[in-house]
Amino acid sequence: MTLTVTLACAAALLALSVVAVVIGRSRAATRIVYGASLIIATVSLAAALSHLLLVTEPFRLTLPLGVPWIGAHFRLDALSAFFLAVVDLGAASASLFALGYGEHEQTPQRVLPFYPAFLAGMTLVVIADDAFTFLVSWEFMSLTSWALVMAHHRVADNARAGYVYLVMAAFGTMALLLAFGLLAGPDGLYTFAQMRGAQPAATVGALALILALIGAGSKAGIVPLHVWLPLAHPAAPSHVSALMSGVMTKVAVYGFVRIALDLAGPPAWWWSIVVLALGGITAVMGVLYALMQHDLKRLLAYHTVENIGIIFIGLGLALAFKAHGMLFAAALALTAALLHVFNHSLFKSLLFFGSGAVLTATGERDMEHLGGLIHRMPQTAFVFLVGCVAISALPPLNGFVSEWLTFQAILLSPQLPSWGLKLLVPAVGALLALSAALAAACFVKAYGVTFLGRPRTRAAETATETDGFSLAAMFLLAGLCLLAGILPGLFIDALAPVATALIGARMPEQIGAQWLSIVPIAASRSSYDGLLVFLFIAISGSLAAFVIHRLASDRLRRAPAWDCGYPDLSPATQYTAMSFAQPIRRVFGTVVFRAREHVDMPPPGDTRPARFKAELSDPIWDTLYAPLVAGIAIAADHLNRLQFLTIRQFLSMVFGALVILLLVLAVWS
Amino acid sequence: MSRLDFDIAHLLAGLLVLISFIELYQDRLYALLNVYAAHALVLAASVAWQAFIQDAPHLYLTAAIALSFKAIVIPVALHRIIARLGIHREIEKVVGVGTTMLAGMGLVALSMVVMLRVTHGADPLAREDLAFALSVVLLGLLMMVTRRNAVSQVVGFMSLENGLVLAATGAKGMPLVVEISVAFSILIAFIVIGIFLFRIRERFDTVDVQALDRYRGERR
Amino acid sequence: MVLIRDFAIQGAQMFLVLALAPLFTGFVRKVKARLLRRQGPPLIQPYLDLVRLLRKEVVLAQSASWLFRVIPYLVFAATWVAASLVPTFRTGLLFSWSADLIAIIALLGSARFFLALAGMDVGTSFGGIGSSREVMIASLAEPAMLMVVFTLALIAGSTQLSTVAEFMASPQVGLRVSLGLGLIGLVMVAIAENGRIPIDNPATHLELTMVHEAMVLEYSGRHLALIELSASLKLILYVSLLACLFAPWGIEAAGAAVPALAIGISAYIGKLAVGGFLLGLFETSIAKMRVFRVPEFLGAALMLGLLATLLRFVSGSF
Amino acid sequence: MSFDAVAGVLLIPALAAALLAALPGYRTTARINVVATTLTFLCALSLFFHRPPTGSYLLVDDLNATFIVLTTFVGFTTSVFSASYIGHELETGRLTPPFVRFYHAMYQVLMFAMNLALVANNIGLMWVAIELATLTTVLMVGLYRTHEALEAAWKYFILGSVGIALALFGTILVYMAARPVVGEGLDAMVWTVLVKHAAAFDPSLLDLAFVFLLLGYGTKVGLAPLHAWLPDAHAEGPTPISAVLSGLLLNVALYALLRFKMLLAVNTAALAPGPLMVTLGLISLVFAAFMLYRRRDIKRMFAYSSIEHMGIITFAFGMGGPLANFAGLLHMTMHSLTKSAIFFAVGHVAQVKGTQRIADIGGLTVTHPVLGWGLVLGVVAIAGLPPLGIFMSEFLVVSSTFARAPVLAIILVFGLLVGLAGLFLRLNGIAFGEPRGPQGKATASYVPMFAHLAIVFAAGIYIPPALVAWFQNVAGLLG
Repeated sequence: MTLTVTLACAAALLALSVVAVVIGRSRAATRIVYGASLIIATVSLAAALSHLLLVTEPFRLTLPLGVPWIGAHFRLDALSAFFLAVVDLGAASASLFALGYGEHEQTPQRVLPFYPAFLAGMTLVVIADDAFTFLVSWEFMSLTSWALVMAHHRVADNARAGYVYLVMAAFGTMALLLAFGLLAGPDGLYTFAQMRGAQPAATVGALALILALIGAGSKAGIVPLHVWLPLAHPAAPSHVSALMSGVMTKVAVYGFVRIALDLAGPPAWWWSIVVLALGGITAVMGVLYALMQHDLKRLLAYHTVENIGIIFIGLGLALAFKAHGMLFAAALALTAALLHVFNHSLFKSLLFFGSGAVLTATGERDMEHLGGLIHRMPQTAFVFLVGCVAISALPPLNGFVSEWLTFQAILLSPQLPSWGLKLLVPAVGALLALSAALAAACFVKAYGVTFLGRPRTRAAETATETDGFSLAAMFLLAGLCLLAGILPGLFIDALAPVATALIGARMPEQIGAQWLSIVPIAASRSSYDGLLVFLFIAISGSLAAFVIHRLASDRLRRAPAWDCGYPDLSPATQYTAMSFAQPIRRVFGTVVFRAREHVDMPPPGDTRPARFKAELSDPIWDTLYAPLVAGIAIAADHLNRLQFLTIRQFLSMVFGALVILLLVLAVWS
Repeated sequence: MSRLDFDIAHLLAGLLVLISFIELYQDRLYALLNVYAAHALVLAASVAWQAFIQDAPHLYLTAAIALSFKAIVIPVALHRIIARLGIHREIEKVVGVGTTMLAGMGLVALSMVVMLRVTHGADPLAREDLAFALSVVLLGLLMMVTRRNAVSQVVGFMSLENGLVLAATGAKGMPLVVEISVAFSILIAFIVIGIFLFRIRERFDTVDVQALDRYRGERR
Repeated sequence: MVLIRDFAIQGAQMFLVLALAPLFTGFVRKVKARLLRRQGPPLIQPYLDLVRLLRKEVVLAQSASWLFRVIPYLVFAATWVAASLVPTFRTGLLFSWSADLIAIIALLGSARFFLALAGMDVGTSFGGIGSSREVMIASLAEPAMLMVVFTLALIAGSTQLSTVAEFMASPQVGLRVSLGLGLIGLVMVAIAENGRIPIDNPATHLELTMVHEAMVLEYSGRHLALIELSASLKLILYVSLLACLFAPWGIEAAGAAVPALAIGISAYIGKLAVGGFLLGLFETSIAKMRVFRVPEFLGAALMLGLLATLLRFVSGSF
Repeated sequence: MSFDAVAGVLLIPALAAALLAALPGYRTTARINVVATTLTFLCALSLFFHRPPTGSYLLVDDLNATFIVLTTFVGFTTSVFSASYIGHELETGRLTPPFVRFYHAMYQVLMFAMNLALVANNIGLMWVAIELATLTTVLMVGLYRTHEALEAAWKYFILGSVGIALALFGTILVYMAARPVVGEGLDAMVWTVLVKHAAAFDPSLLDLAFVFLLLGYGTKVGLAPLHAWLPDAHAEGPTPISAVLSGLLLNVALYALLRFKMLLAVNTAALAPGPLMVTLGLISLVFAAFMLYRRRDIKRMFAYSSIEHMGIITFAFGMGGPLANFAGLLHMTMHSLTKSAIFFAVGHVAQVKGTQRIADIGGLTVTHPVLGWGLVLGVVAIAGLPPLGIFMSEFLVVSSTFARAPVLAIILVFGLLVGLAGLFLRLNGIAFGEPRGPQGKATASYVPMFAHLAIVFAAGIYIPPALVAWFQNVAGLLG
């Protein structure tokens, strides 16, 4: 029973967090907690994989917990198993990383107790099978991650981040609660099985879908509900940031998939319009935000927003195809989305680990204070580069495969009958292409400014390579990125049961295709072979190197940089993150962020330095959240006057209430 | 019961309402106190009459309390307080007498309407009596919210409570009436003592609840 | 037997583009020079340059990292692979299915990604300028390219380059609005991607508006040779892409006999000549534009591509 | 062994009150206080196992048994807390021995009054008991004799008296309604008799009665706009009293309301009390939620949160139906436990920091980890976050309401979110960030606080079936 194993693992994690409370301050605590979490996560991962690959029937289990007359239902089906695998893989690698990284933690007693609980929360969400259990686990996950965000609460920004995060999380949970309330109906059929059986009316299903989009989307970081994400994810310790960005957002995606494709009944075609539009906007906005950042972890967090957008584009397509009964296309789109879920969890964790390594080595998150780290931390630099290539969707790594599949799904959509989609999908495709290109730009910036060039500060100059555990975790993930890039067929086939369960169709068997290439629909239509491309590049590259070194020269001389004859030794003359983004800021930022540049050029003869300042404004916050906050403040101020009345005025309130009620009575009949 | 009994009870109840209006009309504290004494007096009479027609002897006790305590002790005590605290003698109103009167009319009308919806099965005395009692209660409240001085507010509260007693005694055979009236007398005593002992002398030179409320929870 | 033959043809194709690339660059230069009434360098000048550079020792900046030395080979490999997957004189290449059009664009993307990193590596201001402008241009050029690809894919019902080319060669593709839009868009993208006038000027140095040349400023010797070579590979790639998509005449379908092979090759050479001439003509007849006009230029390309795709989505008849 | 349980519940506090009024000395009296409450609690527990017969004055059924056990339990834990709290107050000299004696006596009187109100079968007796409880708390609130305390007490007193008056009028009206059917005399005030014949009562009289009762007892419940006394009374009184007020007295008043609601529910011709309660509940919820934002006094802030939760509970009972009633009962229980736990924590915090001003309290989790995290846990619970008990009740209320009346559910959710944001806005400063204020050691008894929180935590995950059956039965009674 894989499900029992999973539950046991969750229980073990909870117990572990209790233990952590006790031993939190002791020296060995870090090793114990993270080591134990690593073991448990690995076991759970094994269980999940075995279920995904071997078991066909879902396992069910009911415990006498939660709402008394319902009990706590758990269920492990293909979808849960897949996401469970994602969660556990992330958890395992994060624990491995933290074995080294956690040693640098200043206040371990604020991290250790919540870390295993956080893992347990995510595990329970994906196996929950009734509304109450789901929501409890969901909010428990938010709560523990909130505590982890507040671990370094003395930094004022972190406190604010935690606050925004918690409020948004509660908002999302309420939205989901309403969605479930809708699906459960007045007589409270709270188990998912009952909801599936209920076959809700189209309008009910649609409303539930919207609410689910709000609820799950706010946790996943759908624009415009993403505002908490770039605040909270960087604030947490890096291995937690990795989990939040790489895994927790995926759990949110799971929540959406579960409701939209499983519980909400047969979809109507126009549901997908909302999802697609939001997905496209999210993708582009996310990467544009990311490009404007110079805080490494915040850049990564914003980039998560972009990838969530890509995933939701895939899901939207799946909904659209399913609504029109194009099951194979739906299976393709869903598989693309899920594959991207997996890929993103890999390289986003990897990148956050890298940023964590940089953080411990230099104490800096701000790219403007880094640079040249490739000399000081070669291995970290290498794996980080792998992560950058993967997330930029460049072959032959894994990021490209899932985006390629998404493109293939988009190319199938002209056959959709409904006009709304006919017009929307190409635009979404353009947005997707745009975001892909911008992502590459973004990571050229991130990598170039952080690791390349010359060190900009003493801290960057004196950085040292990070510890073995961290490197092991990062190399593990980098290896998986490559594997998933050159042998995507394996992973696509592994996803087949999920598609079959949710859509009723699956992508064609990939493992049989010649040369291990992937063929989504038909070989004549489109195919891609990561392995061959990888081999070609490797061979031709090394061939060129070999030939040149043999037949031509292999001499090499070190000299100062030429730089058109004006070499300047000061590292300040390098391009910074801000200046690197300047062209793109001019092209897109002026529209999206109302970016303004102020140049203060001293007149000739004046010796004061010239100053350049670029101002950005966050459109989402300004248009949506600022008014809301202001409104609440105003309301609070006005109502607050009621605290300062005289007794007589309070009495008149009572009196007024009495008279009103009597009037109601008088006019009742 | 005979027609006469009913009429007399009715008359007394009506009289109470009338006196409540007169209270609303006052703008001198002493005068207000006298009027209130009259109010209590009429209440005592009405209670006694009820005791007589319901031949419920224990109600005489209530009547006695009303007579002695409310009609005599309290007004005298308040007279003394006003004298001792040197409260200046006119009543500070929130809204003018005219408006208050109109509001009072409205309230009486309201209570009538509400009461007349009661099915005629309930005996008429109960209904009319209740209607009057309700109006007295509402007028008392009205007085509390439209007058600024603590004293006049206390008077308002006491006439409200008279209305309650009227209702209670009007309810035929209601148990615990005496206890309730006693309890209320104690309550009122507390309030009066509170007015007196509230270290108000030490802090403020007027028994103005507003001044008392300068501290309202959180200073701004 | 067939397999070996296909292998041979695939190999021939690979080395053909590799061999023709510098020649084509030289040809374009020659055309431009002639149009300017100059004698111009001999056609084989690029080969001579390459040999010279390969012989020279590499002068490496002190702050350069190992990545800086690896990148030229990566860039060359990626570009070469991409180029070798574009049908030149014959469709249905052996490995054409290993990467479709989208993958080819992504391969060029990887090459650019690494080149931009190289620009950042030494930590000079020029490299920075080059990289940041390059990625800005790419961030618009790539989507435009993908839109054009969408159009073609929707017309041919495939993103498989050989299939598309065969379909284009087949009579059933008539004159289509979307096709025209796609052609214009693709040409604009090609100009931008190869850093030709009016986007960039491959012939100049030390000009603050330059992009590509600024990125590779710190390269020397064999590294520079590889960069140059991959640049010309990229150019020929785009020309042959345009050729096989929009002028598929004479391109030989899979499994034809040897004479057809000859026809195919000569046709291909011819197309290259025409393409090179047109490019030179265009470059001489237009002035370079300011960097921040480039987004508008590419934005237009993107819009064309999107329009074409939309038309295809709305109905198959466009 | 038939009637002694109820007798115990009533007599033990009464006797203890007399005793404590007589005895000097803090230690002994504090101990006696604890012992008395313990015994009372045990008696209350025995009510689960056998019921005394219903008299014309006293009554024990499932409904009030639940309340009695809850009341006596919180009374017990609070007495434990108050022992350490009052000790500290004596040391700092905020209280003098005579006042402590008075305090302990009053504490027991309050217990007595609340238990009486709960077991009363006679609506008149119930009224008297609640009045007694009110007056006692008035005196307790004024205990510190500071200007502010006296003000709060005075405000409480005046508003409370008016409430009492209104409630009495309502009671009289009920009698009037009952008399024609039941006949004159005591029976017409005995609740069990009333509920039996309520169907035959004059509906319009009942309506009128309910309006007055709603406003009268609603004042005690602290429903907006009748709430004015509540925040100040909580803020200025001794913290144990704040805990008892929030945890118990509000419940007792609500219990009275429920009794009369059941009365009206029987009579089909009368207006449904539901809508009125729902309206008042929502008003209180939203109003209190917004009031949280501008609070500067930590105890007053949690007082407003009590108003908020009373609003939710009233709303739930107003909605009616098995689910909502169950949720209401659960929420009431959980809120009593949580809120008193929070006040325990806040009491110690205020003593350690020597102030109740939020601005002067900061970084508790750094300086006083146990206290700080306890407070955080309490706020998490009160904000309705899982896995603590209040989440379950909120889950049931919201989800069941949304299916029946979406608009109401939206308002409810809105209020909940605004309230949550307000609470955590303050908590951020109190529990986290740079430490502020004095950082001396806390001489605190954490047992009551964590006992409550443990129960709440457990209830959020697992409720014993017996209790569930019990609650469901009561929910059925409430209709």
